[in-house]
Amino acid sequence: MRLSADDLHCHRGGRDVFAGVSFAVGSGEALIVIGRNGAGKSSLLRGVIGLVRLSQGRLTLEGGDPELTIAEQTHYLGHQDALKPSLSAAENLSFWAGFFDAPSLDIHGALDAVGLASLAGLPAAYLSAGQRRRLSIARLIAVKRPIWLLDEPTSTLDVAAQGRLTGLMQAHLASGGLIMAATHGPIGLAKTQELRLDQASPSLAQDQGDEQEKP
Amino acid sequence: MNPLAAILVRDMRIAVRVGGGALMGVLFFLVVVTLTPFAIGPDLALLKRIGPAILWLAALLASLLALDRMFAADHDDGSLDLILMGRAPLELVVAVKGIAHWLTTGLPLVLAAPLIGLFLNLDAPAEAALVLTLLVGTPALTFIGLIGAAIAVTLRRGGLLLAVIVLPLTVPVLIFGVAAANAAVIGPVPFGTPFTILCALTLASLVVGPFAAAAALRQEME
Amino acid sequence: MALLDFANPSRFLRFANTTIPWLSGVTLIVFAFGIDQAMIAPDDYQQGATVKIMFLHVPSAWLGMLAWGVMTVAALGTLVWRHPLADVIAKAAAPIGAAFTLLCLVTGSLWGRPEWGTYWVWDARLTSELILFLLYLGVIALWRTVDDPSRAARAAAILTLVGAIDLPIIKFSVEWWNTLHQGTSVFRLGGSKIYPTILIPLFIMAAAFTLLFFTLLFAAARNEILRRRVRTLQLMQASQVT
Amino acid sequence: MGATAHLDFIAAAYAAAVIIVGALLIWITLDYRAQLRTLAELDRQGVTRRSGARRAERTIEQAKAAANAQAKEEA
Repeated sequence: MRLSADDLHCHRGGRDVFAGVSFAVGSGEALIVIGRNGAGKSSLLRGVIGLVRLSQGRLTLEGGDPELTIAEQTHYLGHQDALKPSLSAAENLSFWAGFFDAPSLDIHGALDAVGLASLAGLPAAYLSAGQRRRLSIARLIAVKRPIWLLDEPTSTLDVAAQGRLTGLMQAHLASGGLIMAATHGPIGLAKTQELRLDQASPSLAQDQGDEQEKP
Repeated sequence: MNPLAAILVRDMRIAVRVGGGALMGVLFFLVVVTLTPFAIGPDLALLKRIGPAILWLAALLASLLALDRMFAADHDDGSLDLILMGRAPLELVVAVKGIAHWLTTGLPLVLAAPLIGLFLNLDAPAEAALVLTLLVGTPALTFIGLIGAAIAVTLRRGGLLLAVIVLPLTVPVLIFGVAAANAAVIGPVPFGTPFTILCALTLASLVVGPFAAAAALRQEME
Repeated sequence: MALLDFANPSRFLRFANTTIPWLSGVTLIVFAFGIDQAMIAPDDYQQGATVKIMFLHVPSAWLGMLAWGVMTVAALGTLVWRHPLADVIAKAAAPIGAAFTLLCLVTGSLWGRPEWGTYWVWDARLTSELILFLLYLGVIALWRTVDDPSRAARAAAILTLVGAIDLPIIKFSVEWWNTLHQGTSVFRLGGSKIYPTILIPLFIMAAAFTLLFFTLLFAAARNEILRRRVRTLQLMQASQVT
Repeated sequence: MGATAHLDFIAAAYAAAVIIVGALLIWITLDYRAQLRTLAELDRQGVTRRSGARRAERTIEQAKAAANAQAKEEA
C-alpha cells in the first residue's frame, strides 16, 4: 500500500494555506509533517481525507481497497476527541466501533491498550483531558484501518501515555499500516520521513534512521 | 451493530441522559398551550374553535427549537468529521438522526397532545383528528428542520436562525395539518382531503430533508 | 435545631435509615384512618358524593404549596447559609411537589366534571395550580440539564426563590383575569360551607398527606446523597488511574 | 348526573391518587436500589473515599487473615 500526493494546493480564506506539497508514504513507513503554527499542517491532513477542499493536485492510494475512498480507509485523530460527555467511555468506544462497522467488537481490549480498562463505566465528562485523548486513541485500536492521520497526537499526553502511543504506532507500522502525523517534535518512531511545510515550496527530506534537527 | 443503528442508539441515549433534550419539547408545548388562554381569555367555546390551530403552532415551534443543536453538537466536539469519514452514506446517517430526534421530541408531543387538548376544551373527535394529524405531521416538521439544522451547523447563534430559515418551509405542513384537524370539528372540507395531502407532504419531506441536509453538511464542512 | 447538625450527609443517612420505616408505618395508619373517616362522612347537600374527592383535592393542593415552601427554605439554605444538605432536600422535594400538584389538578378536574360537562374549566384556583405545576416542571427540567450538582443547586435555588415571590402575584393576576372574563360558568370548588363532620376527615387526610410527603422527601433525599457519593467516587476513581 | 356517575368520578380520583403516589414510590425505590448497586460495585473495585488509605488497610487485613488461616492449618 502506498499513499502519494503531488503538487497539492490549498487556497482558503483568500490566502494560500499551502502550495506545491508532494509526498509519498508506503506501508510500514511514517511521515512527520513539521512546521510552525498556521503552516497548514492540519489543513494538509484534513485535505488528504476530503474534510478540506484542495484547490489543486492529485492524491493517489495504491494497494488500498479500490471501492473505498481514502477517507473510508483512514483513521483521523484531530484536535478534538469526538467524545460525548454524557456517555460512558465504553459507550463512546462501542459507538465508534459500531459506526465504523468494526468486525470484532473488542472494546475492553482497546481500552486496556490505552490503560483505561478500569474506567469503562465512567461518563466521559469525568475523565481528564489526557484520559479523553487516550480514549480517542483507543478508537484507532478498536477499529482496524490501514492509514492513520494523527494531528499532534501527543498533546495532553503524559510521558507514560506517550510511550504507550509510540508502542501502538510501531505495532501499526509493523502490521503494514502507514502513519502521517502533524507534530512539533519527534514522536519516537525510528524510520520516519519529514515533510517541512513552512518554506515556500516544501521539500521532502528523506532521513533514514536518526532524527536531525533541520537548520 | 451496523452504523445506522449505532447512530440511533447513541442519539437516543444522549437525549434521555441528564443534559439531553428529550422531553424539553413536550414542556415547551405544554407551556405555550397553557399561555394562550391567558391572552385569548377563558371562553371555552372560542378555545374549542381555535384549539387545533394553537396546538399545531405549539407543536411546530416545539419540534423546531429543539433541532438547532442536532449537528452543531457533533461539529463542536469533532464527531462530524469522523461521521463524514464513515462508510455509511451521509444521507442515511442524517435521516437516522432525524428519526432519533422525532422519537425523543416529536412522538412525545403526539402522545401528550390529547391531554393538553383538554385545556382547550377539545372533545373526542377533535382530539382524535389532532393526534392523527400530529402523528403524520411531526415527522415532516423534523425532517424539514434537518435542513435548517445542517445549514446552521457552524453558526454560533443557530437556534433562532434555524426557526427563521425553516418556518417558511413548514407552511404547507401547517396549513394542511390544521385544516385536517379542524375538518373533524368544524371544517367544511371532509377530513380525508387535507389529511392525504399532509401525508404526501410528509413523504416528500422524508426524502428531500436528508438529501438537502447532507448536501448542506458537505458544503458547510469545507 | 436538629436540622442544622445534619450538615454532614452520613449523619442524615443514618437519620433517614432509622426514621423512614417508622414514618411510612405511621403514614399508612393515618391514611387508613383518614380514608375510613372520609368514607363515612355524609354527602354534601349540593354536590352529593363527589365531595369525597375534596379529601384528595384539597390536601394535595396544600402539599403542592408546602413542597414549594420546603424548596424555598432549602433555596435560602443553599444561597444564604451555604448548608450542604439544602440543595439535596430541594432537588428531592421538586418531583414530589410536582406529583402532588398533578394529583390536585387531576382530582380537581374530576371533581368539577359532573358540574361543568368538561374536564377543564379555567377556574381561578385550578389555573393557579396549573401554573404552579409548570413552575415545578421548569425547576425539574433545570435540575436535569445542569450536570454539576453545585452549579445546578444555585440556579435552581434562584428559580425557586423567584417562583416563591411570583406565586402570590400569579394568584392575584389569575383571579383578576378570571373575574374579568366572568362570562364562563365559574364553579367555586368547595364553595359550600364545610361542616365539622367533613372538616375532621379533611384534616386527618391532610395530616396523612403531610406524613407521606416527608417520608417520600427523606427517601428521595437519601437517594440524592447516594447519587452524589457515587459521583464523587467515580471522579476519584478517574483521578486515581494514572 | 346519576349517583352512580358520581361514584365513577370518585373512583377515578382515588385511582389517580394511587397511580401517581404509586409511581413516585416505585421510582424512589428503584432509584435507591440502583444507587446501592453502583456503590457496591465501586466498593468492590476498591475505590475509596480517602484515596488509597482504606484500600491499603484492606490489603493489610487480607494479608493478616491469610497469615492466620495458614497458621491454623499448620496447628
